[in-house]
Amino acid sequence: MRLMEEARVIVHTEFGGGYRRIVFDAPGIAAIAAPGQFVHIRIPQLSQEALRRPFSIYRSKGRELQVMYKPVGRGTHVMEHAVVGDVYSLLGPLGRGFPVDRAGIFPVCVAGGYGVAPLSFLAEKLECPGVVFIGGRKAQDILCTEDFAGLGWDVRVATEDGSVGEKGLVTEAFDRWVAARAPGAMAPEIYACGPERLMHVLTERAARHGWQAWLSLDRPMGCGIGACLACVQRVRDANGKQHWARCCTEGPVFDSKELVWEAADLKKASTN
Amino acid sequence: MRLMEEARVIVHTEFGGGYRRIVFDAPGIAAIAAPGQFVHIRIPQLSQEALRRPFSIYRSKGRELQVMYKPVGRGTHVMEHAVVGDVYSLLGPLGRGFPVDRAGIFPVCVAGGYGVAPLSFLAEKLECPGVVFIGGRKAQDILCTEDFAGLGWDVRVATEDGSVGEKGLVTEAFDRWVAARAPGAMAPEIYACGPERLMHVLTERAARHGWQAWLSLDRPMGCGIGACLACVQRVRDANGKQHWARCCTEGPVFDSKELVWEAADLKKASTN
Amino acid sequence: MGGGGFKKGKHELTRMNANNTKAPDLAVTVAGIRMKNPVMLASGTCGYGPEYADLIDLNALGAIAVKGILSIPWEGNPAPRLVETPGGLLNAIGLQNPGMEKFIAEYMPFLRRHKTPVIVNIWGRSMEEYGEVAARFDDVEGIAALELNISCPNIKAGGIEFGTDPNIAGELIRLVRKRTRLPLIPKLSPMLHSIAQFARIAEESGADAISLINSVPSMVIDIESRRPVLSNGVGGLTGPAIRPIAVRLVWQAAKAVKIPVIGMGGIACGRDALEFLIAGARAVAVGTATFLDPGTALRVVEEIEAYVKRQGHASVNEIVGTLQF
Amino acid sequence: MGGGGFKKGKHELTRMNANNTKAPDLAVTVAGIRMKNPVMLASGTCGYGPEYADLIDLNALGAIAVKGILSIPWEGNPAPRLVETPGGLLNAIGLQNPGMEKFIAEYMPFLRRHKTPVIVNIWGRSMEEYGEVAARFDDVEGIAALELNISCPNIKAGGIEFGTDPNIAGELIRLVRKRTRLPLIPKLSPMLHSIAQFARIAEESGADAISLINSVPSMVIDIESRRPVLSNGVGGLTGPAIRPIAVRLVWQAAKAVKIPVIGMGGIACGRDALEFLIAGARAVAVGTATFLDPGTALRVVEEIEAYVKRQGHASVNEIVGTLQF
Ligand SMILES: Cc1cc2nc3c(=O)[nH]c(=O)nc-3n(C[C@H](O)[C@H](O)[C@H](O)COP(=O)(O)OP(=O)(O)OC[C@H]3O[C@@H](n4cnc5c(N)ncnc54)[C@H](O)[C@@H]3O)c2cc1C
Ligand SMILES: Cc1cc2nc3c(=O)[nH]c(=O)nc-3n(C[C@H](O)[C@H](O)[C@H](O)COP(=O)(O)OP(=O)(O)OC[C@H]3O[C@@H](n4cnc5c(N)ncnc54)[C@H](O)[C@@H]3O)c2cc1C
Ligand SMILES: Cc1cc2nc3c(=O)[nH]c(=O)nc-3n(C[C@H](O)[C@H](O)[C@H](O)COP(=O)(O)O)c2cc1C
Ligand SMILES: Cc1cc2nc3c(=O)[nH]c(=O)nc-3n(C[C@H](O)[C@H](O)[C@H](O)COP(=O)(O)O)c2cc1C
Ligand code: FES
Ligand code: FES
Repeated sequence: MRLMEEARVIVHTEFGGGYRRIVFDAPGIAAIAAPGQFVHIRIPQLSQEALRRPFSIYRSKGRELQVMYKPVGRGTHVMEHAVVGDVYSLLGPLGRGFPVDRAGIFPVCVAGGYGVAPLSFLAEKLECPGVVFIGGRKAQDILCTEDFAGLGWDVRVATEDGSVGEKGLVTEAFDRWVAARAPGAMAPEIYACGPERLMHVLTERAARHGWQAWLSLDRPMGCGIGACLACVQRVRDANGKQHWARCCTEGPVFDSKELVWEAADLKKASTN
Repeated sequence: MRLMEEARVIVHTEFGGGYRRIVFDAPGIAAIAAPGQFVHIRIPQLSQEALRRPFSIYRSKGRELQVMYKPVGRGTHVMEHAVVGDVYSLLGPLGRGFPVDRAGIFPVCVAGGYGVAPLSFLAEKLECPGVVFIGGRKAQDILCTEDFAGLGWDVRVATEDGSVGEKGLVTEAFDRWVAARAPGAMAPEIYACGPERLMHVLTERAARHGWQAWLSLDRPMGCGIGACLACVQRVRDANGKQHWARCCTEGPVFDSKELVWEAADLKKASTN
Repeated sequence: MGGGGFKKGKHELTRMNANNTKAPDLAVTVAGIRMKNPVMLASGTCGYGPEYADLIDLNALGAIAVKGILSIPWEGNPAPRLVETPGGLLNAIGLQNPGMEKFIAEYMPFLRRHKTPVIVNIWGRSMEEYGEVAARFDDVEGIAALELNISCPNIKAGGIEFGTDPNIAGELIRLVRKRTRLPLIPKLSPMLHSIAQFARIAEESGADAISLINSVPSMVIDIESRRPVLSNGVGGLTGPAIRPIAVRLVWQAAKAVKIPVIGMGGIACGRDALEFLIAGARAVAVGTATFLDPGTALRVVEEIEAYVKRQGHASVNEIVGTLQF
Repeated sequence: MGGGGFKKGKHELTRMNANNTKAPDLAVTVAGIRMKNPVMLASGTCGYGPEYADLIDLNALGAIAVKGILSIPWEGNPAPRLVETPGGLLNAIGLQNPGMEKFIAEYMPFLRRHKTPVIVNIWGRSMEEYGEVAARFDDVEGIAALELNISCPNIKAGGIEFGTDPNIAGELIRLVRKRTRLPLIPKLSPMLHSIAQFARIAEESGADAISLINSVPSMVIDIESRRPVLSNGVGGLTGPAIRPIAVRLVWQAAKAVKIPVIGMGGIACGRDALEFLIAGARAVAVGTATFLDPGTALRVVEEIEAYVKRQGHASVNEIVGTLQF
């Protein structure tokens, strides 16, 4: 189910790392939102723009729905000026989120950029805590660590400049952790959201080790509800037959086994 | 001379009649602005619009430049949200304003809508007070009466609903005043700004009585500085030869004797 | 279905205006299709119907034009398929579709349950294939008309290839005309030497109506990678940016022919739609604007109704082609 | 003038980058005109030069194209001549101009005092008149090239009439070619059957460069009066809205010919201009954006320079036509 809801901004604050957080009063969507799903937001002042903007759901509780965003372009720079009381049209919750009902698993989250938002929401809904890898350029980019820590997760941080946590890419930290594990340790179930390159690496690792991985993809979106066929990702079905799946409806979260990437991207992923 | 100036909003308030007033800190333009001239304003949030918006100068004093505007469309509805500290790009002062150096005249102003703004500025600069006619739909639309009264002007008000002043159009009030004058009374020198219909009527009256009239015209503008030829008005020169004059440079204020109107418009003006 | 659904649609409208005794008549007839109002959803922007069904009442629409259908399933272009531009949207979906058999099996039962005329947008990689697809739909219940897509800029073979040379387009329309009894609505490209000549040739070749405009071939380049943003290189521009182009073309086309014209391109509100109707369109389609606000088409219906009433007309037909110029 | 002014222009640029030893070379040569940088002002948007001279340094421009000139003074269309549209601007000035003699007497002395190449945009109501105007300018000092306006949508006779049929355009270019030694730059319409074919015919007919795009024929209707907003009915759409259309056309034209292409349509910043250069334009023109910000063209120069430098090129020429597709 999905709704179009006129949602009032009730909190709008800085979040860190250049991100901001908006809390909307959106009781309809909040009541049914699940981790990994997103809302397609109409930014009222963008009178001439043609499209809504998709944002992952960071939290939903009671009537409140939260998103976390970074001002990067025309739309988000306008959003930056949203004040309490502004009304935004939200379309959601959209897409297929992360599975939260898989019993007895050992969850491992890998987050880059805004990807930490849906994963933090996920952690809240999973039965047991696991390990989370959070990557960024520098210390300030590392968000939501307390969200996970408060739930008992093992939080591992990697920054490119080494200003906090391990120095390097989040995938390198992940690989080091994997390499250090005792043989025969319980297979992790991977949940990830972040840049495309991260998805290539995790698809490759999951395939190499035979792990289950749930990867959330980011695509330019038109309708957000499956009508325009803009947001496609190449996938294969159980029989190996390939087709285009819509990230807004079949995704944004996919089982990594389904994902078909360019050979060159996977090759690059295998060596770093 | 004209300048492009980054001007800070220092006051932004309601004005009455649906109009609002912005005071800009624009020392360069304010220093040289004359009544009847306008500024071409770039509204910063209109990222996708192609044009600036023209506004008459309501006051200039020291570093301060004021405009009075009504939210009617996309641009002005954005302007409505301007806050103190916002920076707008102003191009001005533009155009040829009202002559203020004509000695020994008996000035009569006729204003409709925002037209009262440049005329109020004019009154401040004229040597002697005269009579001003201010028209509007209803009482709230009648603005700036104190500006004129404070300078010793005879202020006459006309509202279409009769809620204040004489009931009817401002041109009717003007005509009644003309009709009631003693024969041989000093010829008025007319200054006007307002809707096109008002200009037709005053052109006709000035021609009929042989009065001097200075009329400010309103045209959609592109460049505002004479380059695009968008803002034209048909005029005749001293030899009766017609050509298109640019309201942004040869105008917006014209000697009514120069103006060439459609015959039908003038005919209509002669009968009401 | 189609004409059949009309009565109920009319009924609904009457109810909508229950507290007003003089609701104007919004019904129009286009290519023999009776539409309860002149507002449809444009092909490719509303999927096959179910996608928007929970967000808007499909029964309240004048008609719905489904995404372009081929004889066989078609993959379309790789991503990225879409990029926003100033006042518009560039897309190169590449006519991805499940093929006619799957469309008929999976979507027609759903569409038949609605009382809104269904216009099937079809295309082919050869003239023969256009004919084949048209013939197949001739047998299918619940289809009001076929929109012949001869103007899609986003595929290599088919589409616009048949829509730029008026002689080829004429031949294609005549060929398809022989293969189906369904009303035919060729959809024209905005990039024609003379839209009037093209419209006339469509009319003479047996078209029952024409629709225009399809998207305008365009390109956006990523200056960092020095590649086109869209995988296909060229895409089609739609949305408010193209509206003035579309209004001009609809006006010129409508003057040239007697068959009805369906106008589209950047319609986002009643005022926009009325520009097209006044220019000569008998009906209009809402495309890109549905993405921003799924309720756009229904809002357009309301706003047209208010205008027709305010202007004192009994029927929306009275404003069609009333441009004074 | 023209080539003559180049050295000083170059000097200025060097000074501008005084504290940087590796300022990239921005000079380009188009139709034999050496331009100190690839950014010009588009015809019709900068008057005849003096209009903007107190707001921007004309000497810092690559070139300036003055408003379309006829043999005799021309009145143009009645007002309204302009209306804003989503992301763009619709105008129907109708080529008002003082005629060639008055232009030469009143504006050329001013323009000659500047060291920026002057491109005179010319038109005629007949082929012969195009030839006549061209021949007249052949004698005039300080003119770098003639831009043949065969694509203005806003006049009844002349302009676009000669610019939609490639054979007629070819004949016109050949005729004008015989009447002048000045470089010839036909300006093409976006509404052509095939821009590539058209560009090739221009090249074969003796054009030294081509410029595109002119405005896109369009219409806006006032739904209350049911009249077109512009007195001329149809006007030309310009501004950011048309940029993706223009980039596509420039890319297709540049692939088709060896002569340089001057690209324009909706350029408002360096990134926009770079799209055109990467697509194959040797130079670009800024039009509508100058109205919003008179300094646009100069800002575009700076932003191009920064990009060329950042991408490690010695000259802007190295990025022309580097689109990978
Ligand atoms: C499923 C999904 C979830 C997302 N969740 C978040 C989130 O939680 N927080 C966050 O900060 N960002 C998120 N993004 C990215 C976010 O949508 C873009 O940052 C945003 O659309 C930028 O809009 P803009 O107008 O500021 O940028 P502009 O560059 O001006 O946008 C122009 C167009 O490009 C599209 N676009 C630009 N960047 C992206 C992008 N990265 N992904 C998809 N479309 C893009 C815009 O939607 C718009 O249509 C998500 C994207 C997707 C697809
Ligand atoms: C010389 C001059 C002086 C003016 N002085 C004032 C003033 O002091 N106070 C005031 O409230 N208004 C004044 N106006 C009118 C003012 O420019 C318009 O109200 C304003 O441009 C509307 O912009 P918008 O974006 O809100 O409207 P929209 O309708 O969204 O504007 C769309 C386009 O139409 C143009 N436009 C719309 N209405 C007008 C109009 N009446 N005249 C010219 N162009 C228009 C806009 O500039 C813009 O380019 C003046 C106009 C002129 C020509
Ligand atoms: C994403 C998208 C997909 C489209 N697919 C089709 C299609 O399959 N067949 C077709 O004839 N037109 C297609 N169109 C064109 C629209 O039907 C319509 O002609 C065009 O978008 C102009 O209208 P608009 O500006 O309201 O969107 C598509 C447009 C968009 C934006
Ligand atoms: C007001 C106006 C007047 C124009 N006049 C001319 C003209 O006289 N001759 C010409 O060839 N092009 C003319 N053009 C077209 C421009 O030169 C340019 O091709 C077009 O505006 C596209 O560029 P832009 O989007 O940057 O404005 C005019 C454009 C505008 C907006
Ligand atoms: S965004 Fe339209 S189908 Fe996914
Ligand atoms: S607005 Fe451009 S000439 Fe007046």
